[in-house]
Amino acid sequence: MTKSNLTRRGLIKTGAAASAGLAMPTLFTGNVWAAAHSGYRNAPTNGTVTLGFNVPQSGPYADEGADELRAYELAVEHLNGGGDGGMMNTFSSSALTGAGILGNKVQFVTGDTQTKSDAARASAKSMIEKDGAVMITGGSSSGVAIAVQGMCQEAGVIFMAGLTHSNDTTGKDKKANGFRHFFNAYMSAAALAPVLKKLYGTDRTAYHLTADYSWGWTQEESIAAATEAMGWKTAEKVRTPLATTDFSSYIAPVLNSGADVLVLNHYGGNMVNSLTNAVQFGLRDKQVNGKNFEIVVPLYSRLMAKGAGANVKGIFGSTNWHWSLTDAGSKAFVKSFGTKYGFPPSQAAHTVYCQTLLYADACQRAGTHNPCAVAEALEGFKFDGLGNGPTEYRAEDHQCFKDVLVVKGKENPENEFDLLEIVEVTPRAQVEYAPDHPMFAGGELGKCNPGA
Amino acid sequence: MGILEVKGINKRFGGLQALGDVNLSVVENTVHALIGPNGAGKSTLLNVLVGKLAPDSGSVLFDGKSVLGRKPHEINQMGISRVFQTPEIFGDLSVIENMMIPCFARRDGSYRMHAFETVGSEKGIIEDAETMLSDVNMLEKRDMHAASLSRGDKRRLEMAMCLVQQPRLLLLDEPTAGMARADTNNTIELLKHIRDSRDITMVIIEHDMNVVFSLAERITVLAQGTPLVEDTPDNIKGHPKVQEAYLGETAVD
Amino acid sequence: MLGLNKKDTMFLLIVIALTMATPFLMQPFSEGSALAQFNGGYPDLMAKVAIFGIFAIGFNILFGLTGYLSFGHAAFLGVGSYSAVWMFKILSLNVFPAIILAVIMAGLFSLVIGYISLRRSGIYFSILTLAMAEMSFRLAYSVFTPLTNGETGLQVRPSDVQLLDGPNAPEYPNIFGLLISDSYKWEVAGHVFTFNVGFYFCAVIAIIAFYISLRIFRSPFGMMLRAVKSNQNRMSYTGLNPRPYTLAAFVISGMYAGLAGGLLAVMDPLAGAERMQWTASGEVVIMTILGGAGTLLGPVLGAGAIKYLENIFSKINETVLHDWFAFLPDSIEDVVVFILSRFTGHGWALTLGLMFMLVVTFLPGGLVEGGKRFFGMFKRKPKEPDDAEHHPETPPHVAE
Amino acid sequence: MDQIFLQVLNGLDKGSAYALIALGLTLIFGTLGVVNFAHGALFMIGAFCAVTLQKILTLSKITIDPTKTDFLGNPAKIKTPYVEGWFGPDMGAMIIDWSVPMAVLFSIPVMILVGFIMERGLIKHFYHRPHADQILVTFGLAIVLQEVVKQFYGANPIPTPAPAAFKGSFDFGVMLGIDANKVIYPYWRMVYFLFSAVVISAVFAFLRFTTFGMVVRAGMADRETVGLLGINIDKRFTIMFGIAAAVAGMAGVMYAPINSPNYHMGMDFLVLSFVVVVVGGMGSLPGAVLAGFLLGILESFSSMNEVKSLIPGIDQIIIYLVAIIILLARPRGLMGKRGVMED
Repeated sequence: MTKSNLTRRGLIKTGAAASAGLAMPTLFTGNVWAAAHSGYRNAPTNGTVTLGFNVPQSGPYADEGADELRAYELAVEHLNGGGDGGMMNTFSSSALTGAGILGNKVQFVTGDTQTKSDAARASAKSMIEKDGAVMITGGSSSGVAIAVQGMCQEAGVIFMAGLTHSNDTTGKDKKANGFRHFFNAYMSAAALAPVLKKLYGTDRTAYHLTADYSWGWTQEESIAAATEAMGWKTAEKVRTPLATTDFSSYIAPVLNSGADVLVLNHYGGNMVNSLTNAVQFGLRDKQVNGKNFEIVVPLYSRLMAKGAGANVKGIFGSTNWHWSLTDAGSKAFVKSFGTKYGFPPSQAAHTVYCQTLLYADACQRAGTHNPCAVAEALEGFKFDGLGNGPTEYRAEDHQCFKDVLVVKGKENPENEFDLLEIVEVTPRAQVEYAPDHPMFAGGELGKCNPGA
Repeated sequence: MGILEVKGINKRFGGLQALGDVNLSVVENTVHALIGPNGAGKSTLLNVLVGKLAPDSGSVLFDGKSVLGRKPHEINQMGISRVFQTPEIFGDLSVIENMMIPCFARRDGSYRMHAFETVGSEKGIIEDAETMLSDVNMLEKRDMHAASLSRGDKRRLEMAMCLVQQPRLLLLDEPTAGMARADTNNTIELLKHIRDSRDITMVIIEHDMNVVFSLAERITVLAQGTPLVEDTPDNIKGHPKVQEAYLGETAVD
Repeated sequence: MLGLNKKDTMFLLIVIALTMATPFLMQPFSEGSALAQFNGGYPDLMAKVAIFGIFAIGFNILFGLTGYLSFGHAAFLGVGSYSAVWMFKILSLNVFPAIILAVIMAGLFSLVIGYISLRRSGIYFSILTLAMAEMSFRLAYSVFTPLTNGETGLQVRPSDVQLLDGPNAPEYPNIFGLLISDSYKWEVAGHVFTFNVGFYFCAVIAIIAFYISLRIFRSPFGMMLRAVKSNQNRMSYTGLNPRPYTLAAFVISGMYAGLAGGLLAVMDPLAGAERMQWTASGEVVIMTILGGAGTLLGPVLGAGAIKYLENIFSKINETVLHDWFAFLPDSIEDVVVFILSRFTGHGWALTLGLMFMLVVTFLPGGLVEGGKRFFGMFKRKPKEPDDAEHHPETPPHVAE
Repeated sequence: MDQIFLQVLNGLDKGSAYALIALGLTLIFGTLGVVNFAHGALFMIGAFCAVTLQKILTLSKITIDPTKTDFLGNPAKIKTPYVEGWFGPDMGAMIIDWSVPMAVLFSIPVMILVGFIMERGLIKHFYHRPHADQILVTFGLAIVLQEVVKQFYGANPIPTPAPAAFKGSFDFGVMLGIDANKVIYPYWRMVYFLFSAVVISAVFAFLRFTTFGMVVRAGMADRETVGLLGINIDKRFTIMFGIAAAVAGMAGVMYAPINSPNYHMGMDFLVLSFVVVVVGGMGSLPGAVLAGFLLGILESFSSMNEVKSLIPGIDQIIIYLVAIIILLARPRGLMGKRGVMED
């Protein structure tokens, strides 16, 4: 083979020539890997199926990423018949047998999203192109989830979102190949509002501090709409730069504004810092309009609550799942996770474990890994026993609908993991919305792409 | 009227009068020396001439055109080159490249983006540069790193870089400062050769009276920022005012 | 040939050959072998190496030649990406309009930023560029969301109607109908080699970019830029105005960055704001230094090394390590895996930092210098005068 | 009016952190001529000194309490800090409560040691290298340091509360006769401001009134001359590096209760503190302090709603914008000297 031959045409020629004696040449076009044989991308070979776990391993969410990875490893263990089976035993669908997926042993590869959409797409691509992953899952922020979801749609593999809370993931950026088990900002708002009404009454004025990017905006919009619907007023909506570490100059004017509730639409490091700062200012010891000043953190995460320490005490928020739930699924999951790692799983760990099981189950029921068949198996799928009670993957937008937990920071924690207590389980009916709700409008699922 | 006309230049640094009412006229194709004790304002004056410093008042005309308010590179393009006290050359470049850069400046003006020619194809430029190098006896060092040259060679290179531009006025700031005797004598010979072989005006600042009196045709004595006296070397030697202000007890030998 | 002398032509031909053979060079291990983990010959990584190679080659024209250390070049990369994606959205999914606009927009943007920043030099210049790039990033992430789609990144949506594309035009970036994502896989003796349209497109452009950079290095203009780095004072007193030279170098390197940004969008039609952050600018600095600032091939090597580290090392998780060292007794295996896992997987950034420190400390000339020293050990003849890059009359050794 | 007062307070507080870091950076730059991109990492290590001391103090004896269960239903392990065992529960709890102020003392020797190791082990090889090389190697060091901290402490922020005595905030409103709650400010932040004022004054006094300081100042002005006097300036400069590291470290310790420390907080502050130093003028100590407070206050004002509604996004970019304007108008920063860092 001469170098001058290295043109596209030359390659085809030489490839064909070389193949005659050596190996079967495989000619692929249009994004396809093993599609020539199976009709979809990255079909399992040699009795193994490869899943791609794309989690933040560096950057501010690295600890959540590490927890997700633990849950993935546990799920893979359970799928391959190891360990105690975890939630596979409580899962309402009994398609999974512990013999891998469709008889193929489950393998996995990992990548680092760095919580940057570019890096996340690059590592997802590498898992698809290099390692032959047939499904990508993970992530700890909405920007990354939406970016990777879009990429998986183009590449023709299934994307099972990890922790992503923005309405857009299953709203205007929804994709046929993407599925979200986690709840979203609208649900947080819908679940929180009645509780807040009960606790703080209807005559309240809220002050929003919002992380200045798309997730923050959707949450602000959702919460403001829900609280205004029950009679609250909104004093001010202030956007804070993502890079802010010291929120004092945003918090100082709050008391002056006449507001008596502070809503922190922040997540991760932003949430830890803004909450810590707000408590430092002693806002919660103040009386405004004759009422106790209150702080609300709509999206809670135990790992973040840990970072904020004692500052979370008595502060309300919502969460997708918490280890202290006592249903059989949750107990089984906490047991197998806790036994293996020595501490209880986070909600991020829970959602990705569920996603892995759900994917495996769908493949099993569909009898193939073909993304289109898997998507069909997931759409409208009703299940139970995964810790959130009866749940449904809605066909119209690939969003899971289930009960939402309203939690508050525990006043007297019994141990270092006991940071949140469940105040109320808001039933699914209250948090449900129409697929064409204005906050979710503007997107289309499109057609599923098997990558062939 | 001289090629360089300096009129009524004043420059203050805070409370210090660095230059006070300086007038100077340099006749074309002569060597004009500026001498004076330390702090007399020689270097300040030079900096005004090349556009590095803006005077508070006064005017500087070169060939009838004002140089004030122009940038150093514009002044150079008018035909004024400068040799520094410590040689300013392109240390990271080779000797021949050092020579080629002023050749380009002369041919193409202060900016031209010749990004797609190769240096090697600029035959005329290379020829000029090599001719000049052999003029100063440095041709065999053409591919050396300029930074690795001896101090005397660096001075030689710098002068060659100025001369290859064929300036009408060459300003020399203590060209032999810190040099060994032999290097100083070489430099004097080189400058004499330059003076005698081409049409060039030189203004030279020098402490070494040997250098001054071997080269200069006119001498201006500066003291405390003001010209004291201007005359031929012979007259300056015996001038009482100069003896008093500058040469002090030890007269020139 | 092509206005190059014999040695440079040889050099260019070798670079072309190496680039074209990348799918083989980066895929040395057979599938299924334990070392397959180290294979990097998949389209995305190969294209990234080519793209960041372009970025670093351009950066080197500014930093390597003039010595101006910009900490804001990622902004031009970002502008390039955004322009390209907008072209995809409104005009055509053909790659050429996208790339052309990317280069133009980055050029304009760098003209403005360069004009302002180049009024200062040294660290003041670095801080000015850093400040402007960081401003661009922050605004792109928040206030300019309508233009950039903020956190999520700008992407092509099915609802976008491309004005120039007909109803049957491809839905993905393409070169006159040939899809960028098309790949040809060649399975031979347990090896799988992937030949991807996008990679070869990037590679061809990278070779052109390299050729242009080679010409600039060898041109009087390149010599002037090195003169700027060497002695600006002498330059002005030689009648040359350093500002337009540095500005031209700045804009050229900005256009290179824009080209790289455009190509990133071509390979993956999404433009995220993070690629404008100052740490992203720091990355191209690291690439250039790691490979060897001021040398022709160094930046490309640096880009390759870093992208490889980022994508391959970060995937070596503890499970993989356990697989590798399974032959060891359990207790030793655990210790070995524990230590190695500090540097791979989630610890890849630590390896990067260490490697970078070592190179800056012991190999100021970067990998190119390391390579020279390495080969110098086997050479009997005395070496040519140091860093041939700086002497157009004695062109560099091809091994660079 | 009260809003403006409040934002000035805020700005002073933000500014004190900037000023402390910038002060150390400038000391290092002024004495050693080294541009230290790892200075933010020193701040971060300081904060983790507080975390470490807290961890040490809460080291616990583990006893099994069969009456309670942990999250898995096993008998609960009860942790009793050794400190409480030794000093009694009340005294022990108080010691733990005061871990942050105590960490200031703890951090000084640690930071000086870290500084010495950094200077002797790495930085001294870079005195005669170009500034670009210094920037790059210290940038590499910063990455390494933060990754090492991450390996030990994880990526999540770790709460390090201030002593309970400083909880809550002071009501200036009541004091000034304005309405209550109009101008409140947390006690700990006031402590931070006072602390930084003390440290800054101490550094200035040290340089002004001690022989050591005078030699160092002379060295900053003209290294060669001082060297000619036969004074071993290098040794003193090494000590200065240790002091600069200690200043950054103490700034970090005291900052820990304001924002829970995480491994990348150094990088967050690095760019900012460089902007501060450059705006103040490279090599000028008063300039660094002035610029720190100035930028802190401007940042606070830009976050006011009134300002933000006029210029959207201004709080995102204000620091950089000001830096650009100042550098263009005053090439050497507010109080910079000619010829510094212009090569």
